[in-house]
Amino acid sequence: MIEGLLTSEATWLHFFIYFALTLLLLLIVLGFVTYAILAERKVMGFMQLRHGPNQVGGRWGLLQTVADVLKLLIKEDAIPRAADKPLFILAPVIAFTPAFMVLAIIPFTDRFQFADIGVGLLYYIAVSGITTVGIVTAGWASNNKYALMGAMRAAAQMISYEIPLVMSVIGVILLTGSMNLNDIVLAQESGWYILWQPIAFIVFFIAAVAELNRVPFDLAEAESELVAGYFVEYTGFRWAFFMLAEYVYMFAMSALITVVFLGGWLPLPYLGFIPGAVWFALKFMVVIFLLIWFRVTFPRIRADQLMEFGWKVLLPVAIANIFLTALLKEWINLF
Amino acid sequence: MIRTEEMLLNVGPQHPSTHGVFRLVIKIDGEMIIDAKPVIGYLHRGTEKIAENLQYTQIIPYTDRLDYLAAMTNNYVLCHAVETMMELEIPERAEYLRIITMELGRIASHLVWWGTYLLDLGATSPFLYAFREREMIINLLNEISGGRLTFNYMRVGGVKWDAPDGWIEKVKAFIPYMREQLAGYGDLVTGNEIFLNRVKGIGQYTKEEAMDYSLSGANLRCTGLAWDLRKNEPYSIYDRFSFEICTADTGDAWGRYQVRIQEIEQSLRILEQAVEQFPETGEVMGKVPKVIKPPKGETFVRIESPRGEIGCYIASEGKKEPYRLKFRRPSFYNLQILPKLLVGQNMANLIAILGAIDIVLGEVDG
Amino acid sequence: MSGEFFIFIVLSLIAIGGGIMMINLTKVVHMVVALVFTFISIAGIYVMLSAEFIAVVQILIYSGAITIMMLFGIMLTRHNDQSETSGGGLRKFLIFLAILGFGLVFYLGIYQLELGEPSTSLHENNTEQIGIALYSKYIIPFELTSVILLVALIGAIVLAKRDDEEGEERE
Amino acid sequence: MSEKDKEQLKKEAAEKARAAAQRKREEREKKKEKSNDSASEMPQTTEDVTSNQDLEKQKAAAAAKAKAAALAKKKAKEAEGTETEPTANQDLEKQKAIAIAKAKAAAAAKRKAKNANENGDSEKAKAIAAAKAKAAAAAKAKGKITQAKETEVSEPITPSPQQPILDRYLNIVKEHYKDDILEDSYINRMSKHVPTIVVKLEHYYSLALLFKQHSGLHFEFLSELHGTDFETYMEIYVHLYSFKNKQSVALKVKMDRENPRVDSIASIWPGANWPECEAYDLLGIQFTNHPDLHRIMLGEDWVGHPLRKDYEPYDVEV
Repeated sequence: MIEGLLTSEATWLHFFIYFALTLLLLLIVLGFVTYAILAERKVMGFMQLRHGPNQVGGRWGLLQTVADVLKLLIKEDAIPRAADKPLFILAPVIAFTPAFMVLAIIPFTDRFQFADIGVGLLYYIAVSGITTVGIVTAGWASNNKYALMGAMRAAAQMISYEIPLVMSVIGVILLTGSMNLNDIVLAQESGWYILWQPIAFIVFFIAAVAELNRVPFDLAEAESELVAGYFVEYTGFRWAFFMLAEYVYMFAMSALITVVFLGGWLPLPYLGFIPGAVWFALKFMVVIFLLIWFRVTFPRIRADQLMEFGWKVLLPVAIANIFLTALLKEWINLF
Repeated sequence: MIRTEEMLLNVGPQHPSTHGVFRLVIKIDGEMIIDAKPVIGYLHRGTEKIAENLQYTQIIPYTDRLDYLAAMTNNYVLCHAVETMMELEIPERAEYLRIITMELGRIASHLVWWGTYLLDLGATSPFLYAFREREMIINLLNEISGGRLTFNYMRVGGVKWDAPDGWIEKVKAFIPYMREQLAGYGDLVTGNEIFLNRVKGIGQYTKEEAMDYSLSGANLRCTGLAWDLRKNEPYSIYDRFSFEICTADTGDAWGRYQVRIQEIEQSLRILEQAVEQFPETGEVMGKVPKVIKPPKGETFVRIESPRGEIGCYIASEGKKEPYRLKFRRPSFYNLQILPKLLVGQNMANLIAILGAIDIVLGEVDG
Repeated sequence: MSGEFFIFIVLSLIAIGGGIMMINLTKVVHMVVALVFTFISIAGIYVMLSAEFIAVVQILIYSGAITIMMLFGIMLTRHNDQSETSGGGLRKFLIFLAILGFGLVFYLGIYQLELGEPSTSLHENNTEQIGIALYSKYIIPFELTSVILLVALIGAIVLAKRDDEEGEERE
Repeated sequence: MSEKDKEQLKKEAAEKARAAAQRKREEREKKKEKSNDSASEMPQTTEDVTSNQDLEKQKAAAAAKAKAAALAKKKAKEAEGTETEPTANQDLEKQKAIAIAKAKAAAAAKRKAKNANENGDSEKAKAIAAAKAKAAAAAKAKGKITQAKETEVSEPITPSPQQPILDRYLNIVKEHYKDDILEDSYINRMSKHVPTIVVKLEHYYSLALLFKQHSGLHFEFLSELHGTDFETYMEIYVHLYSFKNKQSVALKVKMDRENPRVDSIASIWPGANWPECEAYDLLGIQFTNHPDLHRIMLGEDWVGHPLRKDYEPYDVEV
């Protein structure tokens, strides 16, 4: 698809086709985010002996998030006087845009994908890194010490955890021989990579949680320490941008884990009659549930322990996994 | 060479983890704390000054508001001080009711601490679990006293109300339930590696330092000193129950955590024996003059509150009102060691250390 | 006008604009953010040249890691936030002349450069091709580079460590 | 508001309060004199006051008068109280030797009388009449003490179980100090029989140090420290405990009310740091050599010390 865009004439037709497709994805993602937030609150409520939202939109609180977003939209847009105004306004945009950019490369089914680029996996990791620039900028622009500390933590965390994240998928890339996500899914027909690469999966999952800034790695916004971290001064829709970005990333990361380790849209054996989209959704929801479960159960890790864990545990383990995978591959090639 | 910038950070008085209006001015280098200065007094209500113009019974509601998480103990310390001065006889049944309510209060207080401490460390669920159990205790205390937080239950010479029918049975039923939940808490938190890493070796001090800084309660016992006024200087009828003084020998946040969790268990033991021995009938109010006028003189009594050693000093002129009333508030004394513990720690440890001390601002500020 | 050309214009404008802003802004943090835009649009241009791998690495390393390192450093250290404007009229004029000359030379140089036929199969498995090239034809430079990087890494650690110890001794 | 303005305002407020207090004190003294002289002079005084001040002043004057009267009464009572205190002392002495006890009692009485006289002297500057009244009260008290002695003889109080412990403390103190540094020592039966020692102001710090370091005393735990305004004097009450010997002691020190100043013991027990700040804040007791004496509860800009018995809120409206 990206080839088509690059070489085609810039006609209005093309423009509208792409615009319509993008809008569709945006709506899907927003729909997901709406119900992901609701689901998180419901699951958390279930685990914490509460009901969760149950007023707006019937017994299930189905319209709760919609109401919340509407409330955020009409809230006063407050910018602190001492803030660095241009950066303060720019930061949520920088944080928010890449969250949608990464969605372009994820193959939801064998047909529903926007850009099938050769370095899909790397693209995701690279582009998601830009969000950190937005977070750091937000922390700086707020002119608030808590925000600054949150931003510093986010930056340190991102730098430390991107490396094990990349290192852990190298095993997968070795086995597939490609960084293209479609190829990775198709290579799992003989068995999901969670079985072939269990170590990589664990490392990737932990690093992914850290990249998502979720419990137990939610240091950047640690509310009991830094009040709200980097977005402490943000209100209304600017704040909603950060939150939305967070949940879009949760969507994207879960989708990526599904694609890379859980076989994407591939069905379980003998259950091929169920459409790929359903399979994808099922696996995807398992990952989301796992993330929510983490959030409910764990206390927060400390900043220095986080660094230590990233560099001294995850990275060596990931590198060892590369070594093992290389051996495995050679061993397979022997037969 | 690169030198990092020091900055001054105000933690509180409005901050999610200072448990009220406590303010801490810290100087930080990156996230490392170089200097810390606690600022208190935001909740100072002048209880001691107000008390000088009130009769003794009227002061009791004010004690509820000192340590509002364990109001029964505060009620008791005032009554106990007056009773010591007047050498009053307390009816058996009243003594048992006092013990039962106080121990229930102790469990409730430790539960709140447990929940909020885990919340400070970033785990949200334990808070809600703890409050489920606390709610049951609060309901029990509500049934007997009519209050959920500020009970105003004890009186000089006894207690205000007798236990309603079936109340003792409810307490009896609560004990095994709480034991079961306590085991669940252990599964959820005590074995969690992240949690252990957050508390082990954090805010450590020696036994000598603890004594020097006048620490009491779990803060003192975590250094291995078996010191519990319920056992060492028995008041009321605590000498009738068999229970152990919980100690830990690490002197860190982990030790304090263990001590408090074990204390819940010991309180349950006391409760178990108390409801077993509870007299069938009897008065709940002793023979007390209509107007309480302790003789001229002064007294200082101290008892074990969930937070440590709570004391009450009364200087009486033989009048209806105390000439001078002073509470030895354990949180106020326990908080003194904080600046010493914080230097060289980072922001995340600040919260872990402050939370482990277990302060109630109503008590710190008086 | 093809879509390719249109996007090229947009990307180049962002890249040039980011560069100019980086020079002219007064606050250091603003400069770094402007630089991020330049980096990203250059990555976009790489994509247009079918160098996806380079593009992604550009984003990953430059706009991700390096800018964040810079921001980190700026935030943590004592620094003079405002840069000073300097120079008189003559100086400005001379700089302008130099820029003009530089532009002219490059225009002439590039305009007359013959690059030969553009390769048609650039975007097919270009990551694999890079890998094959690195590990066969350029293996020795590649290994040398990694050794240099390792030396730099260790050197940085040693420097930082010594500074630490000195600080402790002073205290 | 700038820091300077605030400072200025604070100073002004303090000045005002001080002036008010000064005025009040003067009035009170005047009142006392006059009310003691004769009641008929009263109207004249009120005229005096009303001539230069408004109605509120009158009220204040009335209050001051009442307070002065209360003070006088209190002092008289105090004299009585201090006179009766030695009974416990004598009780223990009796067990050793009645003769010595008698002699001692006589000496004590003499000392007390002298004290009273001294007090009277200082009062003289304020009002001679008060001194006279006090002397009379003291005399009366002396009468009472003999009475008390008689009753004691008839029904002796059982000695406190803590008595040997107090004796041991006293012996250790006697070993370390040549002169008598204690003002008083007794068992406080009302406070769970805690041995109570009242030390002279100048020996407070050194005795505290002895209490902490001596192996026979070894009070390593400061349980409580607070001050009290007894209107004629200020008192610091320190409750100490020894985990080693499982004993407690109450250490007290009295000081001048007009200029309460005492050594800080925060260097001996760091736990005394904040309680001393609290006593400074609420009672205005100055602790010399305190590491960081500040108004811990009310803040530095608060005027007055609330736990003093003559405290008047600076801003009456609030």
